[in-house]
Amino acid sequence: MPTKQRLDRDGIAMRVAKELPDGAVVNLGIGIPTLVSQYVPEGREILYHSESGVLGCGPLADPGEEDIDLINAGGQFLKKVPGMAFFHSADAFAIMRGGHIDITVLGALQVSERGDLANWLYPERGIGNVGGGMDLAVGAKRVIVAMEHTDKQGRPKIVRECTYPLTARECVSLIVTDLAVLEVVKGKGLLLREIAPGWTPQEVQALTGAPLHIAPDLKEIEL
Amino acid sequence: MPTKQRLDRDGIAMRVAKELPDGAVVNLGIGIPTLVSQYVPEGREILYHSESGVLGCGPLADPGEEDIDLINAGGQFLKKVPGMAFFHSADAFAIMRGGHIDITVLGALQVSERGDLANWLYPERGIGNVGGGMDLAVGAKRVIVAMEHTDKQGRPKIVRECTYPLTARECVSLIVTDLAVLEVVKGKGLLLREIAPGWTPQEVQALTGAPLHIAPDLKEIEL
Amino acid sequence: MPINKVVPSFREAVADIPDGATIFLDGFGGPGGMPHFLILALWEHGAKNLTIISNTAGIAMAAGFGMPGGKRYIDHSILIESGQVRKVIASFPVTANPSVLCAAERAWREGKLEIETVPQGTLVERIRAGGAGIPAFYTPTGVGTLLERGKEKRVFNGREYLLETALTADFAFIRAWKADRLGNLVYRGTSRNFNAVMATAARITIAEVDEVVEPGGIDPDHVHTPALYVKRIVVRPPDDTPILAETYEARKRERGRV
Amino acid sequence: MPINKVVPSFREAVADIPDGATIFLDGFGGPGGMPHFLILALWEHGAKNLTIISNTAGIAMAAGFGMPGGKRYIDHSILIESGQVRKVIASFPVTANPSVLCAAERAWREGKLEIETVPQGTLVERIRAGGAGIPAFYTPTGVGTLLERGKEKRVFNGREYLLETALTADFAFIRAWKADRLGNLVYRGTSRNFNAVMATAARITIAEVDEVVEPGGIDPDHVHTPALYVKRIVVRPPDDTPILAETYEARKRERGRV
Repeated sequence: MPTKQRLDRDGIAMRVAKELPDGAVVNLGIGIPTLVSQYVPEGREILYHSESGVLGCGPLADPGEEDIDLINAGGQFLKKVPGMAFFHSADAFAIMRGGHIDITVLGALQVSERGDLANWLYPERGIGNVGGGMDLAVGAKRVIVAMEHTDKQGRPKIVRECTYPLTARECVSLIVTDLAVLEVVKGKGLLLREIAPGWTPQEVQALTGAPLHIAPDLKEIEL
Repeated sequence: MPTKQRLDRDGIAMRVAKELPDGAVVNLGIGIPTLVSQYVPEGREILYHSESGVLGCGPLADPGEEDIDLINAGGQFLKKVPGMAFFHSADAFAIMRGGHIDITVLGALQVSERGDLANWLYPERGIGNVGGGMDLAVGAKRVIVAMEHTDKQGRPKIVRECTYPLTARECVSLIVTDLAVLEVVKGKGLLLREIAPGWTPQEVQALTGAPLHIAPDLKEIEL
Repeated sequence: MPINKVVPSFREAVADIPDGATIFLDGFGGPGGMPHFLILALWEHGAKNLTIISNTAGIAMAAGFGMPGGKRYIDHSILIESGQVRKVIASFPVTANPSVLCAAERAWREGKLEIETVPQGTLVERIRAGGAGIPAFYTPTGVGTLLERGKEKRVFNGREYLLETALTADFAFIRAWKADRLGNLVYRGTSRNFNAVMATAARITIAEVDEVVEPGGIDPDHVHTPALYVKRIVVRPPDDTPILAETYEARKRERGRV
Repeated sequence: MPINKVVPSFREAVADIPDGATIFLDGFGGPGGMPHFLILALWEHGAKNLTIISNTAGIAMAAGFGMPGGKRYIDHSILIESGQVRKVIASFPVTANPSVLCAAERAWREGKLEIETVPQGTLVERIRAGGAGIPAFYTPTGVGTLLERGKEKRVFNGREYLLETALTADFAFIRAWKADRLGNLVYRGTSRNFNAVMATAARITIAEVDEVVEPGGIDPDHVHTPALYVKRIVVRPPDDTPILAETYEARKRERGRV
């Protein structure tokens, strides 16, 4: 039996990268999602969209090459690559809300078993950055959450009902964590499809705040 | 006493041209309104907008120079002039509906004493081109109507109530005809401000389907 | 695999259009923004019971709108003449001159075509809304006119507005100037008009272009339609004979199609 | 008279801004789209009781968002610090890190500043609506969240939407790359973002630009903001010392302003 391990942030990003099909239009959120693009296999061409008003984002700019007029939604500097297109924010969000993003990958504070997403407000702070997350969550054809399975205190981030304020209801279709890959099945709940090396479904269930259905073809996560 | 005369189409356009102040944003409708721009005094710079998606229209193209990608709303070919800007139709109409046109000059089938405008549908045809007239009529800061005072049968086009289907209600502020210049005064009706050479207010009233108030400083139309 | 949206022929570009489809089609009026070759391919394809959403119902062929001396191009009139169209939603359904009948007015008089007349600004804003995920919006245009019939009226800040709903389509036929293989488009001059908006609101947007350039051949600050909106690109041949009105008349006779 | 919208100084460009004004101000976050010199001029002008509508409430100065190594520029934080601002409507009111407080969060905690948080897409669409004569529209964004409070909900085609109303402002502070004397503007890259939308929805739009070119110096197919939206243009000096955070700190001490 292999040693029990949790995926690291790059491991989560690698697993998510396999979900991006050739030619897809993709928006990557801040945090772990940002790491995803570097793990997309060579030769697969993806059109990355950013709320900063750009389609066709390439890799990050090299140090010394930063251009203040070429940033992503996280404020990182982008390299200028052939085939990009710039647009203003009303157009950037028309793309999102209008259903033109095939896949968005977002971080989360909590996800419920129905696919409710909470990722913008710590109630104790009393104020938060709603940003473009709500538009992405309601607009993208497929919402994938990439996050740690539990929070810093070890509490489950996958729950029956979110206690953090919602970003959108019933929007998440896949959750990729450091322990598991879970599908949100409409009207049924969470389906455990893949599991980190060395873990048992019971162990993952113990760290999950909602009941898991086990896929008949449950597999180990491959990166 | 001068000979009684009606202004011709160019005369009407000349009189309207005096209403366009330096620097104004102006949209000229099809017909007599199109003639207006050529009578704006040299040195007065106007920004002409057209629903075809252009700001800064200059004169018409010379024969042999026509470019199918450079037309005005009437399908006439425009000369390419410095300082133009092209935009798509949603932006062209956002400009109109959003109140960014200072003055529009439109033709009319009828205008009522309250400034109701009818200019798009002959009921006997049963179908008509609504085009951009409704957007202009509700959106422009000032709507000037340029038309003949009477129709081909000699019937008044200025009336108490329009019998033709409306383009917009209470939108016209000035009417320039071949006989008179009339202001639509909110809550009061029509004020006869200028009159064609040789005509008396009574004669103009006889050709008008709504009561006229005579301006204390009534003048002869000067071109 | 490198993205390459270029399709080899107009025939292939329209091959999957089913009977009953709704199609956006530019043509502000004149030939500049008109996807002539796609229209011709659809005529040859023969799909029926179509709904066409366009600024005009096809008036250039009848009235010569925006056409320089001599040449006459086809427009969507040919789809109406051939009986492929059930309904047109347009702002300029007829010619300016009541004695010059376009195909749409003729078919409408004969009860063979439904026509919905929409103010131009409302038409294009409804299409923009369709592409932007806005199901409905309020507009001052049309209040107090025949066209307010059946529409919800509501007052904001003391002024009346009408509720208008979004328009989407199964296909958009777009006419652009340049494309790259990813689908980024640029238009020329006033031919951008409805094209750039319709491209955003159809399930499948097909662009008829003069030229395909390499990615990077269009400055990213100058792109009018970002690549994600475009599914197929077809290049117009340099020879415009197939889309001349005379060629169409000859072909029509040849095939016995009216 | 030839149209010439170029104003000689930032001071003159903002001189007529009254207390209580509402101001659009870009700055997607970083310095690229930020009208620094207009902000500084407004700080010196001193108008009070302002409402600022912006993507952020001024986070770049505190958090360094989108700033290349070393340099720190001012942002609208300086107007909040000086007590000139009553209310901010923003999508990113605070920094990502709860332990890094921007001026807005500090003022909000002290009860000196009202903050309205709006989803980014809704914020920019409300501004677009303001410029486009659309008083209100429906959007799916925010349904089922805290931000639906007090908003009308309505079902279209089986899905719930919120009614959102248009936003306009008295002034828009725009940061563009090039202008011509008529007011046509082009932006560079991602710095177009809110700027090009805000320019359409203010009574008086003031553009801070790098360069003014002759009419014709901008290709009409490349114009991002058509001239009619712009009332005043001011050229940024080549030296950015005045807008560096350190310069501001020094001036603030000098003048005894907090």
